[in-house]
Amino acid sequence: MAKKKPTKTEELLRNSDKSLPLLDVQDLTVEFVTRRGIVRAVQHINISVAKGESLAIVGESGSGKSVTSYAVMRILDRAGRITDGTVMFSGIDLRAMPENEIRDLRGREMSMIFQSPRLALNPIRKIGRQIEDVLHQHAQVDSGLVSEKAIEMLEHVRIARPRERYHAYPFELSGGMCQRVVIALALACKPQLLIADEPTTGLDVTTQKAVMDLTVDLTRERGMSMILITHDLGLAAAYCDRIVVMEKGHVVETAQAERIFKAPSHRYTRKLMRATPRPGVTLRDLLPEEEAKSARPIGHTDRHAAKPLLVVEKLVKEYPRNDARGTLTKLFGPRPAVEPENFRAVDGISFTVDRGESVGLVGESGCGKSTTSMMVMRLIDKTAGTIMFDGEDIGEIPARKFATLPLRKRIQMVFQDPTDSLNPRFTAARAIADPILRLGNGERAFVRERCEELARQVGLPVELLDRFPHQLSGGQKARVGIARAIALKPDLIVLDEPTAALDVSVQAVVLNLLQDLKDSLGMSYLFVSHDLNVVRLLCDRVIVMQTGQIVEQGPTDQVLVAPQAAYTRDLLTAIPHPPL
Amino acid sequence: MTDISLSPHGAAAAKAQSNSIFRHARYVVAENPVTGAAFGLFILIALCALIGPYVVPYDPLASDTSATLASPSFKHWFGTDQLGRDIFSRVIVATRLDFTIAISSVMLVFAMGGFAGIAAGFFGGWTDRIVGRISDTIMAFPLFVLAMGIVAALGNTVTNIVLATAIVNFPLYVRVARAEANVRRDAGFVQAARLSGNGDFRILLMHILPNIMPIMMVQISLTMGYAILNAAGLSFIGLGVRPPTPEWGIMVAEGAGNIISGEWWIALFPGAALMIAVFCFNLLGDGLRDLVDPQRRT
Amino acid sequence: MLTLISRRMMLVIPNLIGVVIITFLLTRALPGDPAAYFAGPAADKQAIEQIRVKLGLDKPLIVQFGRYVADLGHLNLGNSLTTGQPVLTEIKNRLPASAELTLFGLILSMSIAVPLGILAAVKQGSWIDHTCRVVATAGVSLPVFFTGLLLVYVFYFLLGWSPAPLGRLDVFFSPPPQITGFYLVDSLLNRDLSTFRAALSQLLLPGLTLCIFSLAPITRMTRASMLAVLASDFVRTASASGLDSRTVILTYAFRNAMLPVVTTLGMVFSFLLGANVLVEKVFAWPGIGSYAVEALIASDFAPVQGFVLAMAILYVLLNLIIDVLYGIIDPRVRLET
Amino acid sequence: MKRRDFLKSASALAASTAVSAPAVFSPAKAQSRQETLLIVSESGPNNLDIHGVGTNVPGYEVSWNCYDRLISHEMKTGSNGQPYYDKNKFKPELAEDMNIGDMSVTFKLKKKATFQDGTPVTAKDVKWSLDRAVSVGGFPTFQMGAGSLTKPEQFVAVDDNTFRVDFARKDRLTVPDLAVIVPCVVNSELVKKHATEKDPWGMEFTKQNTAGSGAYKVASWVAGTEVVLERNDAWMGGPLPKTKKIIWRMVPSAGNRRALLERGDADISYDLPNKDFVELKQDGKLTIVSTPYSNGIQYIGMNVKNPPFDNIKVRQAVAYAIPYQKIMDAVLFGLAKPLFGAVPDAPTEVAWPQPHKYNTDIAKAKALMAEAGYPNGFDTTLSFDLGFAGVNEPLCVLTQESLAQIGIRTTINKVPGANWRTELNKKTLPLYTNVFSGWLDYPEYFFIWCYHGKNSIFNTMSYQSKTTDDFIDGAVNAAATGDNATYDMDVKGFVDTAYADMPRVPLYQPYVNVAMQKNVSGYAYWFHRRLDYRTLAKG
Repeated sequence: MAKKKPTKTEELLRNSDKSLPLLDVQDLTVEFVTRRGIVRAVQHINISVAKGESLAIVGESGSGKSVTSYAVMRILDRAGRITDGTVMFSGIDLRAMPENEIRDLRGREMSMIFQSPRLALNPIRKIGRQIEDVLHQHAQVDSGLVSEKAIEMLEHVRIARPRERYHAYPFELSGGMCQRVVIALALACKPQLLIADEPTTGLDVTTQKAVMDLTVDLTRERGMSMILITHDLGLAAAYCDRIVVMEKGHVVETAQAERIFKAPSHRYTRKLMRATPRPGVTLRDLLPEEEAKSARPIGHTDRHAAKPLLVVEKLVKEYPRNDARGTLTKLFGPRPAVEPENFRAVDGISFTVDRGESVGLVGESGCGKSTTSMMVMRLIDKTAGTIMFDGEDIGEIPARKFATLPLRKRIQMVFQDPTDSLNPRFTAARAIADPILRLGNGERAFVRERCEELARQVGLPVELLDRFPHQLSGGQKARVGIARAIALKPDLIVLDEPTAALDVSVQAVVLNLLQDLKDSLGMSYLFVSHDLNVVRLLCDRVIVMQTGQIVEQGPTDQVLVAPQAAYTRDLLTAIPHPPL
Repeated sequence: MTDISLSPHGAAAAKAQSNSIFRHARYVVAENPVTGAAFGLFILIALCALIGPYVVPYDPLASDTSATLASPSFKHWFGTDQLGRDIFSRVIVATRLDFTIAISSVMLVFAMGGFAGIAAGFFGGWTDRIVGRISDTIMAFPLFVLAMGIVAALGNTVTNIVLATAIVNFPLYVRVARAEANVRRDAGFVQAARLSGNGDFRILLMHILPNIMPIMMVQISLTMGYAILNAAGLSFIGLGVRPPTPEWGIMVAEGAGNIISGEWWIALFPGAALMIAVFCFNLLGDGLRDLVDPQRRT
Repeated sequence: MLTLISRRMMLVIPNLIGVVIITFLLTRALPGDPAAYFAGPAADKQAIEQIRVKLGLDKPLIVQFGRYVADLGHLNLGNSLTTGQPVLTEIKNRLPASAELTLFGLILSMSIAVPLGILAAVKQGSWIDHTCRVVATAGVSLPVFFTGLLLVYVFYFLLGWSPAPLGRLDVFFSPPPQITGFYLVDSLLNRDLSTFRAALSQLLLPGLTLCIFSLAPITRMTRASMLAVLASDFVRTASASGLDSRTVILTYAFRNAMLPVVTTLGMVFSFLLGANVLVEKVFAWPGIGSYAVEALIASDFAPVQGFVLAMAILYVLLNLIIDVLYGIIDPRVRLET
Repeated sequence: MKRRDFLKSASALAASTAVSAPAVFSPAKAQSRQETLLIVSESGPNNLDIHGVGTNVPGYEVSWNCYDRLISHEMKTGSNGQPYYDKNKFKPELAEDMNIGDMSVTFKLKKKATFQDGTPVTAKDVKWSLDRAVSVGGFPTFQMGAGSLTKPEQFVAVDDNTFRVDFARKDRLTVPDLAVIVPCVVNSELVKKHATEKDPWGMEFTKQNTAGSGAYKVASWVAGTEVVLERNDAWMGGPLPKTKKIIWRMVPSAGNRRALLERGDADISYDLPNKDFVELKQDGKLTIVSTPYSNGIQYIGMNVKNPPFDNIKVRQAVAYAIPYQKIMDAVLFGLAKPLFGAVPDAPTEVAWPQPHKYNTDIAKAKALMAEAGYPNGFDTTLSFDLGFAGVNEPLCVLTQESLAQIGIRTTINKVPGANWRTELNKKTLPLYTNVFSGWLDYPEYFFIWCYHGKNSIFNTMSYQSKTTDDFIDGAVNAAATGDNATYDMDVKGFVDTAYADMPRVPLYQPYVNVAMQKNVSGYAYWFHRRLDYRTLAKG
């Protein structure tokens, strides 16, 4: 098939005034019809992107940043519609364009990449074919050359052995690799604008860096414009020329990247900036200025050097490798030369947590940090090694049995996802009361009083206690989770990425709360996280894990300032640095 | 219950909760008129089952050989059958029996399959293997034939029809309950419950079950219809309830031979009642699915 | 793929054993006395006892079971009392009839239900969606025997469009030489178009009855999985890349949505086999369903056991096919093995 | 025996068979509809041989048409004006001559008669066939016994063409019993080839194949689906049948059978609900022939061994409480011969079945219940055979309703067809409805099975009465010796006793209803109530 005849829009684009901004959004309003009535997700916003410019739209959840991008692409779902404003692309009114014409524009003139790259690809279609689909659709190349072109695209996004990978399915590729494919897909038709919606969420920090670097390189190379949608001010500042800050459907500030960090003009921008964890600040610095002033100073960590609370030695967790051979072959087939080895998720690690100490367990996904925390929590059984808690080898007690032991109440946990960790059928009070009712002694009669007390302690308004999880905000749910964890006054709390699902401003508050609680209740924390900046703020000591082993551990300052292991250094350099 | 001591504002909270459910229900109904109609029908059917026998114009069992095979008229709205019995009265009175069969078989299978499935999904391992084997084995039978076999072997009483229907539905419940429990098995709130000192059994009962209930309700609603169809099918081949008890299936079976000779009303009205009831349960199931779908509750 | 099949086979052996045991116990629990049946209407107690000993029915259940299993090993399924034929031969003769009918019904149903489900999902909440839902649900709400009778009444008796409901072929046609046992296929292989037409016209009404019954589960499943897939990220990516809605719906959404639908097919097939029993009765279809019903009503052990066993094997095979199909659609499954 | 009639018909027969059409090879498709008869019925045979183990009633039909007997019956005109077999007149089939002596009967076989494979029919074959019938056990042996034919020694092949049956004792049923379906003549040489040590009578072979000399042979048989029969053009047993081919299809749904008839697709069907017959008759598009069962009744039986039906008053109360007329109207649509409500002073006849003098009279029934000591009634179950649910179910429902009025509260118990015999034979069912009919149309034949104190399995009420036994035995002896006066007295005696004691309440004499296309002729009623294809013709 020969190249398609240029369409009307193509001609329009070719003849459009080159001095115009590539994208000019004026007075855009987007409404959603919900059962609670009409919700205005975006209200009268103005955004423009010049040719070759990279713009970041930054905001917390619910700010309308993603909706804006969907509105520009005109891929809002059924309930949403643009009610006001204009969207001009190279001088063409996108809002007035018929659906078949704008479809032609999508992917050819403006492309989009999404978060969770693995989900963004058709799981049962070869990646090469998916790129071809786009090429075909926009008739960019002769159909005979289309697979060559797809392979070429894979090469561009720096996928090794692209000719082989052409035939791969998404599940055969890593997350980072998938995101590269998505980028290839987006750039295949040489669009003028790339919209990247949280492209690195769910990726490890090292991968995140690689993906962002790639994206920026490719767009610069091709003279494209880019809109980066992110919640991470750091990321935005590191990769974009200009930043738009959105709050609750409004644009509150638009400025050059350096400007916004040096002199944020809007109150909200300042709040956001302060809340973003970064080197050289304390926990209190994350809070808005007014609150930071009133907050108590961080207490002195009272470390009992005598006897550590938790001693983990040579801890091993093995999982059987999935044996792919069929039962028949297993029974009758020839014995393999070497028995397939078990997969070691945790490979003989040793560490201690002292009383009153906060220890950070850091690593990228799959490093074994979560498995370790689950074993310490006695939710899963170990394969080998010892877990001594206050002098007792709790590793020997089977996980199933441990649940009802009195010892249980001394080790508690705060979960990563506050929504997932609350029973949707329990009220907040019932959730907080659960451990008291099960493990508390003699407190049953005063459960309600105790719940209210705990609510006050974690800063949860008492009147919210009778609400169900779906009636609470993310921050409130996190507080309920924390209240439940501290209800029995445990000695050790494992914090499993407790703020990963929260907005930065909420994260700042929760981190401070955790610090305060530790100080006032004298607990020890084992803080599991991938975010070095957060660990830096909360932890006394840091353990860095990689592939089931500890690569480095030591006092926070030492490890994060002068890392010994190469891996720790990689982690640190991968953190996006705003231009300060 | 401990909940009482837990919430001094319990009543208010409950009210707020029920308000929210009510609002949600109203929303679902408004958005989907078919579900609304199904809800209305359901109420009508329940009403028939409750007060039907007291309001019908004729004794459903009384024959009247002077008025056999009368076509629908003002006197007999749905006509009369071969023995001159009033079909309208019989159709209405049959509601209670069919309803009872449907509800009790569903209760039974929920008690068996629901719990077995939840246990299988939650515990995994041997429990899962055994429950899975049992339900796989049942599935390997053509289900209707299995029901027939059970009723034929144990005798055709209402109890056995209920039992057979329950057994036949067992794999469906196991499948749904197992899948749902399995998804929640490692959910945060289950881990949290464990940390709070709940034993496995307690977690199953207090944490997993209430969360699966909505989905099970959908299943229940759908299988209610199937239970009625099953009973009707059994009646058709002569394994149903005892005559002269009015039951939709048996009435259709009786009237089936009369369709060709022009007495369409004998089979049509009970058939229509049967269809409407099953239809209602099916639509209700769909509606309930929308109601409990967490994605639509945000 | 071979290992997948072999593994699947290993897994079903316990199921088949379970089926054999349950069927055996169930049939023994049936009321009625084959000895009395064999002895004839005029036999006295002594004669019945003699026949009982002759048939081995006086032995303890476990011995009878052993004998039954041994017979099974020799592929001897016993003789039917009511038709007097060896069960294996009868099942062999009748199975193609049932299989042809059920498959025809299923294919017919799929060809209507799948597009309907897709349409309902794409136009979610519209009147099309509601209509699809109501129509499909109405279909499954009708007892199959009622649907069957109604169709016969309307299309044969009133309108005369359909041939007499007298089994697989009109009386004055002779069946095509047996190759697959499916008349449609066999007649085509023999280039005998008139027989093909005759067989098809006989198949239409019972097939339609089954189709109406199975419309709902397939439509519902297709709609639900289409909705889930349409809301997924990769469909959004596809439409953000400007792929036209045909490609998005068919190549991207539909193929993924088919996965759960294919899984449901096994269940639907099992349902259809059950419904088949009643449909065969209405349409005088010489399949194994009607055969089993007659036998069950007559407390005729051997055909019931044979039937259930045949069905179980069929079910297992079907699931195997579904697994293979699943593997073809979904590369993830293929590569796991 | 009127030997002259026999001979006359035999010679006429010989003349008509002189011209026989040559067998034409005709593939199924080319077969013209005109020469083919399509019969539809609910169920089909399970065995092509009536001597087989557990052969069902449709199997009898095959046997009747595919095998010959030594003798058969002449036709007469029945009460409904249609051909009806004459139980007193015999005609030859395989025999050309029958000579009844004092203690034996001698037959001369037709010389030209051959089996369907061409081998001639000899006395050896007849001997082997009758030996088989009395030896295989089960129903055939039982039926032979009914005519005092019990031992192989009774059957003598005198020479190739001469065959003698020796009487065990004087029994007037012996000769008629040689004209029923069971004593059919089998091709012994052919069957013996397929006999094994375990199966000396070759039953496995004859189950699947017909090996007779009859007018039709089974061309193909798909159990439960279809039987195709083709004419045997060399048949010597009577005039060559007009129909070349019979296709007998099983259509389980009665509605479909009716539709097939009405649309002209099927030629004959004989088991349709009564209602359909009535309506088809009114329509007038089809020929409907209704004939009462010979020697058969539908009745309500009561177990007289156990209370409360051991009480004669209760039984009489039941007889007064049955809604006879309602049953006639609503269940049978008038298609049956009532057996109730005889005029109070009508004399008892020497006939069976005959009406009794009870009528529906709830007041009388109530009074009887009170007299019997059950003023408040009792609970019991009313059982019926699900195989005949079409009649039995409404019948039982009406009876249940009516009995409730005199305080007898019944639960209806549906017994699947296959268990019905077993359940009945246990003789524990308190109250049930059933049909009994005998092939041999003699009153004492009926009573000996159903009322005699020797308690045969058909005496399902476990009725025992010295008076009745004496009357029955008396009638049997009188019949054998030809003592008509005693015979008449004894028959009246046992009928009167049975109606006074009322262990079973006769309801009506059912009809055999046959519906056929207008162009089908030649239907005849036989004691076995099945179709005789040999006389049926189309066009």
